[in-house]
Amino acid sequence: MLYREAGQFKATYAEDMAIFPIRQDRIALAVLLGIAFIGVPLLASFRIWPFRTDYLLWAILLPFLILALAAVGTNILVGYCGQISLGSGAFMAIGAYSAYKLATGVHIPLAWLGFAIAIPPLPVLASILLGGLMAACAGILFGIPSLRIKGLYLAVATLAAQFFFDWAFLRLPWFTNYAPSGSVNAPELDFFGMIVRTPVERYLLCLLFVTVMAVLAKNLVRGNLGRQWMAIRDMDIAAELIGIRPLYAKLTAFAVSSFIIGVAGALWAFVYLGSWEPLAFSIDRSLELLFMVIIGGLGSIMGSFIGAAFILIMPIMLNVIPTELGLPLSTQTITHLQFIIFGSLICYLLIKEPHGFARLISIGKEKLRLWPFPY
Amino acid sequence: MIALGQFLEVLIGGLMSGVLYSLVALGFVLIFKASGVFNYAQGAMVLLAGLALVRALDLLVANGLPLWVAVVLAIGFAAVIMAATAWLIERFVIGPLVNQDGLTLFMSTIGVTFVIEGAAEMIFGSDVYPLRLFPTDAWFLFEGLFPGGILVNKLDVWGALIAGVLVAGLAVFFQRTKTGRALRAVADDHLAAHSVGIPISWIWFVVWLVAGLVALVAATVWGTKLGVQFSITFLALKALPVLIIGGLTSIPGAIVGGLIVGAGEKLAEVYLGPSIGGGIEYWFAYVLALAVLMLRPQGLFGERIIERV
Amino acid sequence: MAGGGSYDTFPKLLLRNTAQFGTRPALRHKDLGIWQSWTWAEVAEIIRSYAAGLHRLGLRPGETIAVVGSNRPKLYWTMMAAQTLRAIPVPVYSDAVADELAFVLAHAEATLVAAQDQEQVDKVLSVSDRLPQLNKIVYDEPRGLDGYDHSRLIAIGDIIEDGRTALAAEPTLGEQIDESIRAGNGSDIAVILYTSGTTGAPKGVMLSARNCIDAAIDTTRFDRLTDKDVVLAYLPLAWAGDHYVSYVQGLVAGYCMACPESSDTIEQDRHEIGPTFYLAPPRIFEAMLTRLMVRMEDAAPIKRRLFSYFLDVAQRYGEQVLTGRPVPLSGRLIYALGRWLVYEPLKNVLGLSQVRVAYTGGEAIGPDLFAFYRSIGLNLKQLYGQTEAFLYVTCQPDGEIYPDTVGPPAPNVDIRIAETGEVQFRSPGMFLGYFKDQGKTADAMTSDGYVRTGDAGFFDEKTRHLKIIDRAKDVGRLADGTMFAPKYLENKLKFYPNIKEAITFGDSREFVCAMLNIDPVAVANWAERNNVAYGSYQELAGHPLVYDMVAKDVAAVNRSLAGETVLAGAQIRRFLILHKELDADDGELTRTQKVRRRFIAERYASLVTALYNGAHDADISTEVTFEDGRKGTIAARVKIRDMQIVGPAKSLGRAA
Amino acid sequence: MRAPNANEILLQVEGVALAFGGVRALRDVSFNVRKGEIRAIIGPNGAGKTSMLNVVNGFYHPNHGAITFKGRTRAKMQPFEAARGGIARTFQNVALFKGMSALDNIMTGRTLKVRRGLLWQALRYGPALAEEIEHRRKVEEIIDFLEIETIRKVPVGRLPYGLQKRVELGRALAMEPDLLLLDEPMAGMNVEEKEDMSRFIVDVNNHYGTTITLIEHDMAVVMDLSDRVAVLDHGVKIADGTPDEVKRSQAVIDAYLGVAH
Amino acid sequence: MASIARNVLMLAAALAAAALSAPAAAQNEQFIPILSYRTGPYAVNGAPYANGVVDYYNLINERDGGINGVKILTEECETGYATDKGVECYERLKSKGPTGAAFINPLSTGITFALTEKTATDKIPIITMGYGRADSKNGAVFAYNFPLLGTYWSAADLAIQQIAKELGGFDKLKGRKISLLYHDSPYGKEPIPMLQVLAQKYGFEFTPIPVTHPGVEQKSQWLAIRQNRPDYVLVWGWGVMNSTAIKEAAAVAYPRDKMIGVWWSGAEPDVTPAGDQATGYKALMLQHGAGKFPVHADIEKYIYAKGKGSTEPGKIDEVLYNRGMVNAMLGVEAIRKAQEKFGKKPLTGEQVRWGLENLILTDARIKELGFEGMLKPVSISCSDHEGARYGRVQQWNGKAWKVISDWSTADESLIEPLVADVSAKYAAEKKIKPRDCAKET
Repeated sequence: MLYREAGQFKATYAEDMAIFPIRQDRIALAVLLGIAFIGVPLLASFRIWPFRTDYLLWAILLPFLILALAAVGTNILVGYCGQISLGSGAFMAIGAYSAYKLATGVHIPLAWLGFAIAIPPLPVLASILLGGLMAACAGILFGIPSLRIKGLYLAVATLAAQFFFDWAFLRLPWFTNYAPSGSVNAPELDFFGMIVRTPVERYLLCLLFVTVMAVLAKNLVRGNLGRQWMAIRDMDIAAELIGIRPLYAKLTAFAVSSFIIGVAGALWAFVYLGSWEPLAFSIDRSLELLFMVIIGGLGSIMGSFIGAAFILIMPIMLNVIPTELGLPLSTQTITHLQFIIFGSLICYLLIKEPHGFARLISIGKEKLRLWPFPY
Repeated sequence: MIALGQFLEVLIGGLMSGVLYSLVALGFVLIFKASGVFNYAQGAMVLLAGLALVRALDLLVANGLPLWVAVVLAIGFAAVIMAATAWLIERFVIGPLVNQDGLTLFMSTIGVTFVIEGAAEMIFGSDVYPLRLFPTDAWFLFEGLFPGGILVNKLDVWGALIAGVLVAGLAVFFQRTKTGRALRAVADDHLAAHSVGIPISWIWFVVWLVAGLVALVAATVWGTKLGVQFSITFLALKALPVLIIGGLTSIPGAIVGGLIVGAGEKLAEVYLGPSIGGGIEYWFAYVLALAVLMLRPQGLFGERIIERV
Repeated sequence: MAGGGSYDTFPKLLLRNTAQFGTRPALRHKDLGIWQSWTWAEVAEIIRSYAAGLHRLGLRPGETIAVVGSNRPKLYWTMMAAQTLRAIPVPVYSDAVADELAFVLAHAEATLVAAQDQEQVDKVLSVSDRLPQLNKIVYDEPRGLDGYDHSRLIAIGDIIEDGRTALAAEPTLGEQIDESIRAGNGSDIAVILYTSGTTGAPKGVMLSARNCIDAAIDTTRFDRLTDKDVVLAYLPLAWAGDHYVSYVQGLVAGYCMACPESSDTIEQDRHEIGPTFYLAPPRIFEAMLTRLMVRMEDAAPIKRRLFSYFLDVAQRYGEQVLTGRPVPLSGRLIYALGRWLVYEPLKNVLGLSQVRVAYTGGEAIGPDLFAFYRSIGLNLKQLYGQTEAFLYVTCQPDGEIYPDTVGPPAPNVDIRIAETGEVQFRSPGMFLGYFKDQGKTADAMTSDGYVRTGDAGFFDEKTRHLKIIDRAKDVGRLADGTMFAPKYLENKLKFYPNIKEAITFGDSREFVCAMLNIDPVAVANWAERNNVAYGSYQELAGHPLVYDMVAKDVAAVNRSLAGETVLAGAQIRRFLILHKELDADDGELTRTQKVRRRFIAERYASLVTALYNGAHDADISTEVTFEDGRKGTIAARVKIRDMQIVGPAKSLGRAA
Repeated sequence: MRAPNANEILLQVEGVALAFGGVRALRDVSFNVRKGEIRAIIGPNGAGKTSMLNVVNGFYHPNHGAITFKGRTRAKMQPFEAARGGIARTFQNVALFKGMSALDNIMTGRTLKVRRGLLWQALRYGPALAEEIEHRRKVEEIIDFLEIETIRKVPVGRLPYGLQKRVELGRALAMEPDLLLLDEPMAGMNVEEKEDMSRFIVDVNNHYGTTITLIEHDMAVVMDLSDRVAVLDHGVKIADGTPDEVKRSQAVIDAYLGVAH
Repeated sequence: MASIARNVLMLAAALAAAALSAPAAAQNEQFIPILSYRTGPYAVNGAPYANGVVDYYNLINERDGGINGVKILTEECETGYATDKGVECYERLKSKGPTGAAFINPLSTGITFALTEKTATDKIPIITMGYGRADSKNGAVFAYNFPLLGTYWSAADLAIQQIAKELGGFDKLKGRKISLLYHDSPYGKEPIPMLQVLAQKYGFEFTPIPVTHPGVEQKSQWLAIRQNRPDYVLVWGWGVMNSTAIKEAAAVAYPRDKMIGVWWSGAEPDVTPAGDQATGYKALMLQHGAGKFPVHADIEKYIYAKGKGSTEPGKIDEVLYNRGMVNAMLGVEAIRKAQEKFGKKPLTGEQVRWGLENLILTDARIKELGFEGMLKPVSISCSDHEGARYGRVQQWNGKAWKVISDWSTADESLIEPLVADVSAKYAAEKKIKPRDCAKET
């Protein structure tokens, strides 16, 4: 109904391979980016309706952006490359703690070699990205078992990474600069002289990170590497026979996915929480990311965003609505109700469309393009 | 020199606690073996069974029934609850998702976990309810030989016994009985089983019911150990490595896996832990599982995965 | 808007376009997944090299070069290059059978043939023994031609390359080409189009450059066509319609011609390119409507109810909105909603949403079909034309559109009605005569230089528009004198989706009978939905339930005829459904799918007699040619169904 | 360009034996394939034909015997090394990537030819985009060659069997192989589809000059297409030569008509 | 179709009415958010505490008609003891009501760390009675943090004093082995620095033993304890960890009377699951213990008699219920104090902060409020946001808690240097300029 594709022909391959070949989709994207980059900051700075309090920014938009980024990273590994991983929480933690160490100066006393490596505190941006890199290295390390182990067995193998790093950041005080209580504070967010402090600035920072990395991820996934991942996912024997090296494909998937998750972890700690402890990156975080990817739609970057929105906002909605309506329910029953409704929604969605929201939307879009015809 | 007594005690303590984990792991294996579904909700089912049992027990005892009658009735009541849950799950979740891939089914069981946790606590209350079904004090063996004797907790022994009986029962059930064979057929290829005339939905109902009963048994033991409360759901995480080492598809594997994990964990914690910061028990089981998987990608007793072109 | 004046030949027009619209796209072709495009400047350079190459191959002015194949850029360039050398391109139908091809090539004495691909090359080689004067065959797609002997077979790409190097090497060749362009004048024969007349062998219509260009200038100005427009070239190359709209008007107006990827991706390519000017014979509009209705049958009930509701709205207000006549506010709002919900998406899916002007011609169009397209906002107009008039004789202007007329005379066209009721015209685009066939030319012309169309018609008093009734020779009289116009009846029958083709008999008979062809797509879909089992087309055609359904349609036609004083008497008394589809390969239809009435009358004589002797069924066995050319026979027993006559059968139709 | 030059041997299989536990799939099989030739391997079901291809392709490692391909002898070869060496393959029961469209499936065939690294592909700008377009163009030629333009953007899972076979052939061609192994390309096809597939195989051999090794049951096709035929039965080569020689050999007739061994 | 339309209209009307009614009535009300957890692994301890807080606020509204006429408006938000849910609840409730939240009581050290920086910028005081950042006692650096009545460092000192008393003098501590079984999170790790200082000072061997969240599995820790044979085991647990610790101690037959829990590991839900095995277990008291006091009479009269109680009448004398009431009372008194200066109207967080910093409760005032016997006088000042650091010890005799020690106070001389050092480091890191307490009124 909304699509008027007649006359939109493709004169070059670049046009044909564009992310959004149809003009109506490009217009929708432009509107969305306009709202995100200009609309929200304007509304927030003038305290207009939805942003009267910065609750919407702090408690919904900021975590949504960061978790969406992490979901994109998870989707690359689970959705595109077919390697189920329950270790995303740990990779976020590695991103956060290595960024923290890099931002506050690293000092490795190699006593038996007689000297110590000392890296001065790096600027925040560098430490976030290097944090991501460290997560990528850990990803590669824990990606090696994926060459022999497949399916749900691999999921439990990645759990080893999750619990190991949970334990490491809890027990080895070196990571937390020997802070007495084990909880660490984020360094000052100084980006080339600009200090990011207010919720709107934090929101824009995250939005920038998410947009850039989502585009890079989308390019990777459309390109040759993305096809290799999907080949490994669909039928790895056939992939091997046409010249794809399973080692290279799987480990790049682990590396890229962990890098994105690592950066998301650093942002989660520095920008959203401010001060955190390992419990913030526990097994529940890994499971949450896996839910987002499956509900959102495996193998779809857009799906990751929708999944993140659903898993993050649904519980809050289920909490806020009863209190807003003033229903006489105790918080206890509300929370229980929230569990029940959330669980049954997940089951209902999976039955309705096992491939998640992304598939639902693409079917809807197809119907609109063919409107009023059924096929 | 490490005191032999201490070593034996830690070993026995480890083996016993490992067996208790395998009680939970059995539920996982059962459902995976019969329907290829990795049931994350097993932990929540243990909680549900425990809550149903303990609240019924308290109610009955409060009304003055003799203990033994109350226990039997409570167990009956809990079993009925588990049967109803099994029916609901099969009817509304597993049934409609019949030929979806493993990951979607795994995800749906996570949805079920949320529902069970919410419903259980809403109906039966979210407090701590002590459960006293087994003696919880300990024996001290060979006090003569070793200083302070080797401590063996009675509850663990009871747990081990029950686990043994359960495994034997299930093994017989799977091998000998008609429904057992049908279960194995459905596990291999439910389409073929369907074509042979095996009523798929009834079979899956039976599977989830048996898994529910196993959860009830686990609840009796773990309820006594910890008191029936929300934290029981964390057992699922502890049972995963047991499952993996034993292999997702083998019943005896669950027990062997439990023993290895239990002993390994405790010995590592007591001897290796203090030197590198303690609390390594948390991840040691998983690293152990990872090592086993590297040797044999489908667990010690799991079926080999063969791929043909 | 490009004027005529000194540009009196196509090569000169090409030079003008290069000057005026050098960078605008002249031609697009969907190939290798994307639309390759060439600007006017690039086309001019290619034509220049191609002409040089052809010249070196020995193509001399006045010689003819045949062009066989579907709408491919290289074939259009062949025509332009030939005209540059003042040679005469002769396009031939690509689906012509070998014998037809042989006749045309021999008749046109073609020295060169441009074939599209291996299939066409094989066809030409198979008849090359009957073509003494043919010396070279050039081809576009090299696929599969590796193994052939390349003495007489050259790739067009190589010729262009050879021409380009030659032009670079010898400046004199360049001057020869320019000289030949300058030498060209309006009176040269620009193209010979072989009509596939319904009777007898095809005739070569000679059209002069000046006639073509003057006619095209009038029509481009008439419809305000500019270089911004786009046309999809999908109709057969040899048909006057395609040559006029895609090639000649393209050169005159300077707009872009788009060639589809292959013949079976036309609908998808039209959807992609979104043409602004569109010409199609009624048969294509009919097929489009049938498929559209069949697809909607399978849509969800809500969508179906919505669709039919808004179609009714369109029927009420569509026409007035399109022609700007006053419409009540509520009607305008509902129509606007309909446009957003149904009409625009409908046109969008059909690829017609950017069409500014659409024409239908070549055959009479059912009034309901015509009304339908206009009601959804497609500016569809009727035109009446012939190859001999290089298409336009009459065309409806934007303001005055009536379903049953073909419009006033086109600009600078003088039309008169002979006493026999036959329409005669003189127009700028009229043909010079039939190639090598003075006799036929004389027959087709009147003594005072008018062309005889062979169609009967009259001018409507109110609208001053020409109304075509039927082929002059087919308009007959029933035994009791009432007028019997077979075409008119057949169009009414064909409008119903289930009836694909109809032939009516009644000339000098007591009553009218009809032989019908069911539409396989629509009826098969109906059968599937009502789970009617059938093995083959023949079984479906003979099925009693199908007969009942078709009978309902025939009854409806009879009711509408009863309302028309002139033709009330000619209602259909008895009809039968043919056991096989009428097919051009069996000679029953012309290449543009027009019914060859006399041929069918002879072939199915036994059925016609059965219709008139009151029999209830008749046996028939006919010879059929299969796809790969093998011949076979089909025998069947065909049932006949009687109908009642409706209303005050007081027939007035004495005289015209 | 069609006549295979007799001397140059592209692939030499020397005394290959392969056994799975007790089952001896191949027993001491030797044959060669000349450059530019259409070489057929035929034999009743279970004769070891597919296993032979798997050995050449590096999917199975033979117990003993060696394979020389383009002059290099390798006992143990990884599948992706074979692919990099220029061996492409289609499968008996179609092994396409169900999650991708036909175009993407064929594009994966180009994976060995892609030069740009991970970072460049992420940027997808300038040289990286140019390379992607160049690969897309090559794939479009193959799509045009196999006449599957209309199903370019359709997920392969939805395609009919015949078209899936064609997409798989397209993927193999996208690797621009020197040796193309076809495992029963015409299994389960109707007459018209078989004609198309034969035409494609001949055109591939003529147009691209690719050497083809063909496994096929349809005798008419084998005899019509191939230059030389090797016949396997129960893991043993019982005949080798031109189609006519093989047709006449008694051993082959026995194997097919089932004379008791 | 008509019926569905009618229902939709009715629902919309109800929704609009509810949305409109809420803010209007709240004009003259002081909004106090309640962050609590009644589900999840820590519900067993969280729920009774929250009931105490809710009942006390109702009491103020029912008995006194609010604080000097300003009624208290509350809204509860479920955090489940998770840091990110805690932050989300804080953000949602911090600006509700006419003047926003009076103060925040997160009841979780993890959430306290996350909110410390935010509350400073939003100018809303964060009360962490008996928990939170031990160094936040120094009001100069932590203007908005108020660890009233005791921090973990005070608790550690009180525990060691109790052990010394049982052993007969500080000198007896030398050479003894004291282990700390702690919940592996900021809450559990907070006392370690203090215990290390004490271990150095008194020469006893101190071994910390971590238990990972949620603390269901402690067999290996207790097997190590059985080998190590420490003289005393301090228990710093929360939620299921406490009851499991006692059960595992019984399993390895470690004497329960040699176990001393911090005031968060000494409530009924921690001991009841172990039944009679818990007899002899001791725990510190944050000044008050279990049992009924005069204020309970008002609770029963004004609340439970009218059926407005949030739990069963039998449970209002539990330790955590009482602590909830004490926390609520301190908050209310701080607001009353602030009203003296800023007027009897809903006050902003900043004004309540002043009230908190100048809160002084004499014995007479405590008696007046009905809390005598539960609390000793409290006086908060700019430099000392703890106000008092008294403590007692109670022992579980199988059925109830018995107070077994008299009042003792933590030794400031040891705590002060540590507070100064750690708070200075925080100020440097966060670039906060410590306030000069002397100058301020």
